[in-house]
Amino acid sequence: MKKIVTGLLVLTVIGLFVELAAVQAKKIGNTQGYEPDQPISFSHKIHAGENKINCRYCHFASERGRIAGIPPTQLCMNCHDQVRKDSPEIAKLREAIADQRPIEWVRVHELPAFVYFNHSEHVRAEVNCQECHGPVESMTRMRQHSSLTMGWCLDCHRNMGNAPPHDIKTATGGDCARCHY
Amino acid sequence: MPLLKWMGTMDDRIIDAPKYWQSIEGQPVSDADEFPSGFVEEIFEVVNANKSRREFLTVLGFSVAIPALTSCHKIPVTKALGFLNREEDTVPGVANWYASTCGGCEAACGLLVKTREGRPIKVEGNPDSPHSRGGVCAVGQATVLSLYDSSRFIQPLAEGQPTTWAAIDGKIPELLRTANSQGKIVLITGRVSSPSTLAVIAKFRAKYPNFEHIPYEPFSYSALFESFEKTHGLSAIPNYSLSDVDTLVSVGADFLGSWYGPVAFAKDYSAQRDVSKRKGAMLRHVQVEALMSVAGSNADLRVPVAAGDETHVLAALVREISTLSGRSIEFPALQLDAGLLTAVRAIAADLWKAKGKSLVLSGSNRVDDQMAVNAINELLGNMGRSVKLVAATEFAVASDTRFENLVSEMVGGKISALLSIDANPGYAYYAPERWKSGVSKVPLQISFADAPNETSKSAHYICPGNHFLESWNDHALGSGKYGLTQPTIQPLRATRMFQESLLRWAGETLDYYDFIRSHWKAQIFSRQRRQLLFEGFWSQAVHDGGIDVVEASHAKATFKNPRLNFDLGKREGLDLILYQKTGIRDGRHANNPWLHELPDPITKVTWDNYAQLAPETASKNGVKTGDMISIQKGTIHLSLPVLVQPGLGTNTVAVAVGYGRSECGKAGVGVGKNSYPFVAFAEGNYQRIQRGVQITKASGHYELALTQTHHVMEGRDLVREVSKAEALSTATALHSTQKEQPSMWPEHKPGENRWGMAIDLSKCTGCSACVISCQAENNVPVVGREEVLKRREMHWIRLDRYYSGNESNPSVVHQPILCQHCENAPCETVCPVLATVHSSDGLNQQVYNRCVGTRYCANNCPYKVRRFNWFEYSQDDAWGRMALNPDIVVRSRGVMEKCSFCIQRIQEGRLKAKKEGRKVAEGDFKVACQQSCPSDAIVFGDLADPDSKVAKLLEHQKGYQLLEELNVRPRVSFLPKVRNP
Amino acid sequence: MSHSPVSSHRKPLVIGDKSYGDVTHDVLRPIEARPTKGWYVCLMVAATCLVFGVATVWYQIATGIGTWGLNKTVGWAWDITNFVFWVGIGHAGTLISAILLLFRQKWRTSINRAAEAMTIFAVICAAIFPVIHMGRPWLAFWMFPYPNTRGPLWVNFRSPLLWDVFAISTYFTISLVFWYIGLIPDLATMRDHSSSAFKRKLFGVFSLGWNGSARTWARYETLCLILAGLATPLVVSVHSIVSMDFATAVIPGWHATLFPPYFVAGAVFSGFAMVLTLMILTRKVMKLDSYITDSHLQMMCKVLQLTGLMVALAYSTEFFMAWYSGNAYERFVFINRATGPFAWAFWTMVTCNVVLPQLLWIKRLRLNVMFLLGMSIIVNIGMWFERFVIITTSIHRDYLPSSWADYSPTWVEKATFLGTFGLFFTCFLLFLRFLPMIAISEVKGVLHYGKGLGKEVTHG
Amino acid sequence: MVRDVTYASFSDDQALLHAAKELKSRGHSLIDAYTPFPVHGLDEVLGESRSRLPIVCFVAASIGCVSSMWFQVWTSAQDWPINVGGKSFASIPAFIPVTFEVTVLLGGLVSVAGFFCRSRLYPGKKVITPHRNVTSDGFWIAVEHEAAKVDSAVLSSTLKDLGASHIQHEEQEL
Repeated sequence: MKKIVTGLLVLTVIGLFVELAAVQAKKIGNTQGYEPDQPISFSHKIHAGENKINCRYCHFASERGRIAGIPPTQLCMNCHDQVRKDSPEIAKLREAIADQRPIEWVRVHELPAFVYFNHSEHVRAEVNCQECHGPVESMTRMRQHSSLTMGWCLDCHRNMGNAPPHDIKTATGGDCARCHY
Repeated sequence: MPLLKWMGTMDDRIIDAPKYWQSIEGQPVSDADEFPSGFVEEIFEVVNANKSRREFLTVLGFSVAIPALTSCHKIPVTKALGFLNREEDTVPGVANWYASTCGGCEAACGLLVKTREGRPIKVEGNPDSPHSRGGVCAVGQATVLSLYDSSRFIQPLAEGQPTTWAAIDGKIPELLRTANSQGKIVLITGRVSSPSTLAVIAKFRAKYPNFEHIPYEPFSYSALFESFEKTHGLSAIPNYSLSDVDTLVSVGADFLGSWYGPVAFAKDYSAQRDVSKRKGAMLRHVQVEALMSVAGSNADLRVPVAAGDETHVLAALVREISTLSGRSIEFPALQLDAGLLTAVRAIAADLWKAKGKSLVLSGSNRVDDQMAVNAINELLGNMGRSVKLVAATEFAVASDTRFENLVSEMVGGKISALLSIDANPGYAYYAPERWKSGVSKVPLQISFADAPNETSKSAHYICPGNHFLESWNDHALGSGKYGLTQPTIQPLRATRMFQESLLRWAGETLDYYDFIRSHWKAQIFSRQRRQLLFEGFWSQAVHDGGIDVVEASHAKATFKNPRLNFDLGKREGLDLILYQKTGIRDGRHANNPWLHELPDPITKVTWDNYAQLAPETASKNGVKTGDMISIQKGTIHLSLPVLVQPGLGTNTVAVAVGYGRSECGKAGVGVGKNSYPFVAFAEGNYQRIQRGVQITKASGHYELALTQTHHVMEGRDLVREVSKAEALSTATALHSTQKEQPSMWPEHKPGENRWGMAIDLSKCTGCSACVISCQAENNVPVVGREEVLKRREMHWIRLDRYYSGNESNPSVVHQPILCQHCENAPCETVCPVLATVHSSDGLNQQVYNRCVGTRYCANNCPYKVRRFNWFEYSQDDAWGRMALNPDIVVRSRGVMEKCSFCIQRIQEGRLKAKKEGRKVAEGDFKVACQQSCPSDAIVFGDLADPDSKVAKLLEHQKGYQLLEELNVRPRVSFLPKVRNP
Repeated sequence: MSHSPVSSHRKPLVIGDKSYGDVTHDVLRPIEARPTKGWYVCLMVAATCLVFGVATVWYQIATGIGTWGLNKTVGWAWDITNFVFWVGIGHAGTLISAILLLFRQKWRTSINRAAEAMTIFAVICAAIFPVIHMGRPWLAFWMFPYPNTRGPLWVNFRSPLLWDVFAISTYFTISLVFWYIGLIPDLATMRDHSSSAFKRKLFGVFSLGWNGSARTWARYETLCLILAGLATPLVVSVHSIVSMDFATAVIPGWHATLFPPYFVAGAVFSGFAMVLTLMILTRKVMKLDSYITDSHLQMMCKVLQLTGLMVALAYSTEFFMAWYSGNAYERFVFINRATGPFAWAFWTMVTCNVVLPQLLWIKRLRLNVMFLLGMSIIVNIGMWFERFVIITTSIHRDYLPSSWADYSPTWVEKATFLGTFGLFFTCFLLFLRFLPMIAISEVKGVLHYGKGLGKEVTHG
Repeated sequence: MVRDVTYASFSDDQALLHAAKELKSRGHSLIDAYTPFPVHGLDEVLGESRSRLPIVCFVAASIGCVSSMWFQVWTSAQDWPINVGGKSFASIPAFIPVTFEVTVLLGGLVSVAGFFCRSRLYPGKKVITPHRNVTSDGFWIAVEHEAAKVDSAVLSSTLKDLGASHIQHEEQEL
């Protein structure tokens, strides 16, 4: 009896240790699920979801450059000159433009600087925004959907195979210097 | 610093520097004080300013990192700022290119300026530029750093007190009017080759008639320019072209290093020496010189002479040529020993053979010497062919005599106002005391210098000008060719082009930009046919960085026999020669750390100037490298460390100018010693060669920071040389000795590309442009003299320079060494953490963020190209950081780095091709060293593509790989050095 | 029973007419008595060095590896030299307890405990260097293949440096286990012998309830044989692998197939020298002359001479091969070794390792303990220089003359090395103080060796 | 159930060994002997069978060998093949050193563990000895005294004759 108890005890300790090493340790520095408050309570749910505005209407840079880009404040006004002029949130926009001050959004998705990631190639390869950013159209507040770890990148780049338009293997060849330089 | 603190933040350390600029929205700044003072104010200053498309601070997002507790992990909150308004042609993370013209020196090479998020981060040669044709020198490459020089003036100063332009413009015209009535107003500039600027000056003169414009170059060509008036009766500047030259003789002119326009020369030179194209007609280069110069190191025949004898060699040469041509030229008896005389005879014979297809140059600043050269070129029929004369109407060139008179006028109190720009006599004038006393008598001094210097120190008003990357300007390049400088960034500080200031003070309302346009409309537009409307013409010019109008008819030159004087007085003591180093030149770049750390192409010394002595002279005086000697000429003396330089003219001591600055930013002050005091005003010009100099061994020893301390190849097969004959014969000489060596491992299957490089050793002149280009492109840090002394310089590409033959006149080879990207890379096998591995397209990748820093790879690298971050080298000031390339991570301490074959450019090219749905092809990109090489010695491309330039090159004239017996299979091949004896 | 005559050809391993009880008492005396003044002085000195060393390492890690004198050409010098030096010293212990056990060399019994302790401490000192020599030592754990979120990205099993990681940690673990197994019976002895309740408890825990049961003894001896059998090839493998750090490189002077045996011989050489030093000192300090006898020293001398000659042979072979290979780079390296900027180091090495040890042939000198002490220290100096010469003189002038550079250590490197000596001796002194430095049970086993059956059976 | 154990101590190993043999020949069942150092021959007398530790070691070592080689090949050729210095993904020769080390490590550790288990040695185990001096200079033997067969006085006398210096009886829980 006593032996069994001690045995079990030892096993649980080992189990916990493994869990700690293999599972918890991986979570360090991983910001998955990060969902900060924003200076303006902008809702992707309303814009992308209900009003079906194409992501690339605002994040136009994603087609041409590395960075999808925070839309210029003026761009908001394209619609909000007319739409819901009187909302306090829109007022914030107008103030910002009035005193020529960019809005200080809180950054949600952030890769370390030693990683080179280019939106435009992924957009060209017809990777849907949702594949990485998750169901943005259902997010009232922006949330980091994926872990954005190296392993997470490779999961796609290894498993999606060579089928066009993805053409993954040739896209990286698993070469470090495709992202790290 | 507490260990744990940065252990916790070790990743930030690798990323924080580039994070600064890596993306448009997120710019975490670890603490606010990383901004220079007044930075934030400027943001809004510019935000409120008008929206020019190259405004940078509105485009650029700023933010402050606020540590906050989010979910269960501490992660810093970083703010993300978008544009307020979208700048139509600025896409975050995508580079914009603007054509412009280099302001690094008078050569005015064409540039393409790469800007990211509105920030110039790199300059490249503009292939369309008529003279530089895509090349840029080391200095040009480095100018982008001086743009962000933190020591530059932030705003105008009145009597040392910060003030506004409005105040300045209110006050100065007043003062100028009084000055105009009390005495002469003088504007000293560098050489001016800008028609519009001259027009501005004319406007200014119209307003203040009692005015004189005196161009001043401390290292002037005034004898060269004056000589044409004497021999050809017109004030003109020469345009040289080697495009049809078979024999080139240079007497002390370092035309590949610093003389006149090195880049343009290098372009022609390498083309003319390309044996595969020119076959038997490969250019033969003879250099007679005292200094071991870059040009000299490439010569097929190099005759070292005492500095003073350069003149006598010219004398002998002109005599020989004149006798050969049967036209007699008067001059006194020769003072030349028999040995040299025979050498000169041979040279003369060669020249005569190549009548009309030759060129003779001289670096001398004696009018008679340059007249002799003109005579020789005339008699050889080179005038109008390899030497074209351009009427100096659109130029204002320095005249030493005029400047000398100015100083005496100043001393005489006749000068009421002194305006200075691009000229720094306060430092470079040979008699500082005299200058001081002169200056003290000038009641009004205005300096337009953009950064403090010795002349601006005494100025009452400082009206800082722009860096050329912030400026509009134009350049006359001669024979109907014009270059344009356009701003690539909004002025970073409250500065303004000096032309602008002059216009204001002259009561003009036009700003300089409109002024240039109007000037072009009037003067240049009319001289072309291509464009009907000025707007089209102008935007074409701006887009191309210049314009080419109808060939202005060449100045009529009628040669009249000169009477020459070659008497330098009798030889006594040593000869002293002052010269310009490739990087620092005449001293104007003394605050540029890149150029200070650039190893001299010949001596390989960084961060210093020194006294060069020939081995023979050194042993005669019982000194060796590092000993201090005191150099004395009359009352002037200077103590410098000795550098024993093989091949230096005997009985000669050579000292570089441009060092020992007392007023400039922190990088330059107190580096080396000022040798300008040895300049003497004689025969109407500033003489840089002196006779009768004494040297005495002084006490003490000084370590010079050399990047190469062993100078011979130890009989190893590193640089292969062949003669022209061998090169032409299909003999095996050129063919690679490499046989497929056995390997215990099966080959890996090659990827779709096989990147490779070919370096033509007979084209590489050692000019070192690639070194700085690479440094700028890849964020290679500067480590400083102390670290270089410890042999820790970081350059990814270096130039190995080896001597062979006897040390009194060795033959020299330059060998660019970068990572050889071996297919069987020894460095990869030994890295325990897979931080350096091979890519599918054959690159030897170094993954900085994986590196733990065992240095095993560097030990096991046969080429020693790997560089280690011994300390945190990347902590340069916030301004310096703006020069960083956002596509390249800044390496943290404890990490190995090395040449990546400009992977970021390969990626860019690949992306371009991909978006166009094709495979990456030749010309999609060029690597940095290849792009900037003025002599096209470096060819990079895809070896898997049989049509690529590099593949062809290696197929036709078989190259060899360095240390191929090790079977590491380098991807870099060398084409042997071809000599033309 | 009658006395059998003392055998003429076998020297007794323990001098004097000791009973089993005496052995227990003699060995435990230094532990149970108050430590001598000499011991305190030594500990003070050692501890000071240790603290100094720790401070230096801290400074070095906080400021950067640039505080060392290394450069772009010489990437390793003192760091790896010290590493190899300490690993080398760490070889004697296991060698004595394993190989000599297999060869049934009874004389090992009274020195193996201390030698093993020395091994463990030396390996600890050695292990420090591969870690602190990194540019980013705080990432040292990347050397181990553990599951991670990077793909996962494993490690490079082709890198000799990684082999080192495995070799050193295995060697350390096995040595430690071996040592502890050997200690168990003696811990039991201490448990039963000590008067203080606390110690009885403490040693009780560590002796795992050992009761000297004959059945356990039987298995115990099998286990020891097994461990010895494993440790023997291990010892050889460890220094072979260390040598491969160089042997597998392309650098002339490193790239030599001779290295593995050469390094192993060198390791044993230096290891025994260190054992000799320690034994001569401790038997004085701890008054254990009758257990660590002159004949023990003589035995060690023989090993020293033998391995010394092997090393000398290796030196000459290296030069012969350099000449015979006809490889210009290889030849240059060896000419440079003997005549270049580091010639002084090379000749120090030759003098200490080849020339002076020949004096051991002279019996009179060999019997002089003070001479032996000096000689053992000289050999260790020589062996340190051997590693320095191999590492530094090879890389400082390799293939491209343009990159040739010199090297000189900074105070940081020197202080770090001193620090490891501090660590080593601190550990060793504490060991002498708190654990039986002689394997009591083993000595009892050979108490009558060379004396016939010693005492008569007395009836009580 | 309890058993009756008689302990006897002897002056040295030889005496103990002699006595043990005698007792065995006289049909006494020997439980164990306790000595400060291994006495050769005792184990046979006590009927201790040859230890199977070598087998344990061999098995463990083999596992270490195979698994480590497999792991190296799997990580470098299967899971993420990376071209390192132009060598094959599975560069077997380069994997030998690590394989060897792991083999030795596992072999060693498992044998030790095996030894502890078989000999029931663990921290905090209660020590069962006739006397403290077994770890110093006591040589004891433990004989099972079956009252049915021999009377204790007889056993004691035989032990005395064999040279036992001390004799003590004890009842032992089983």
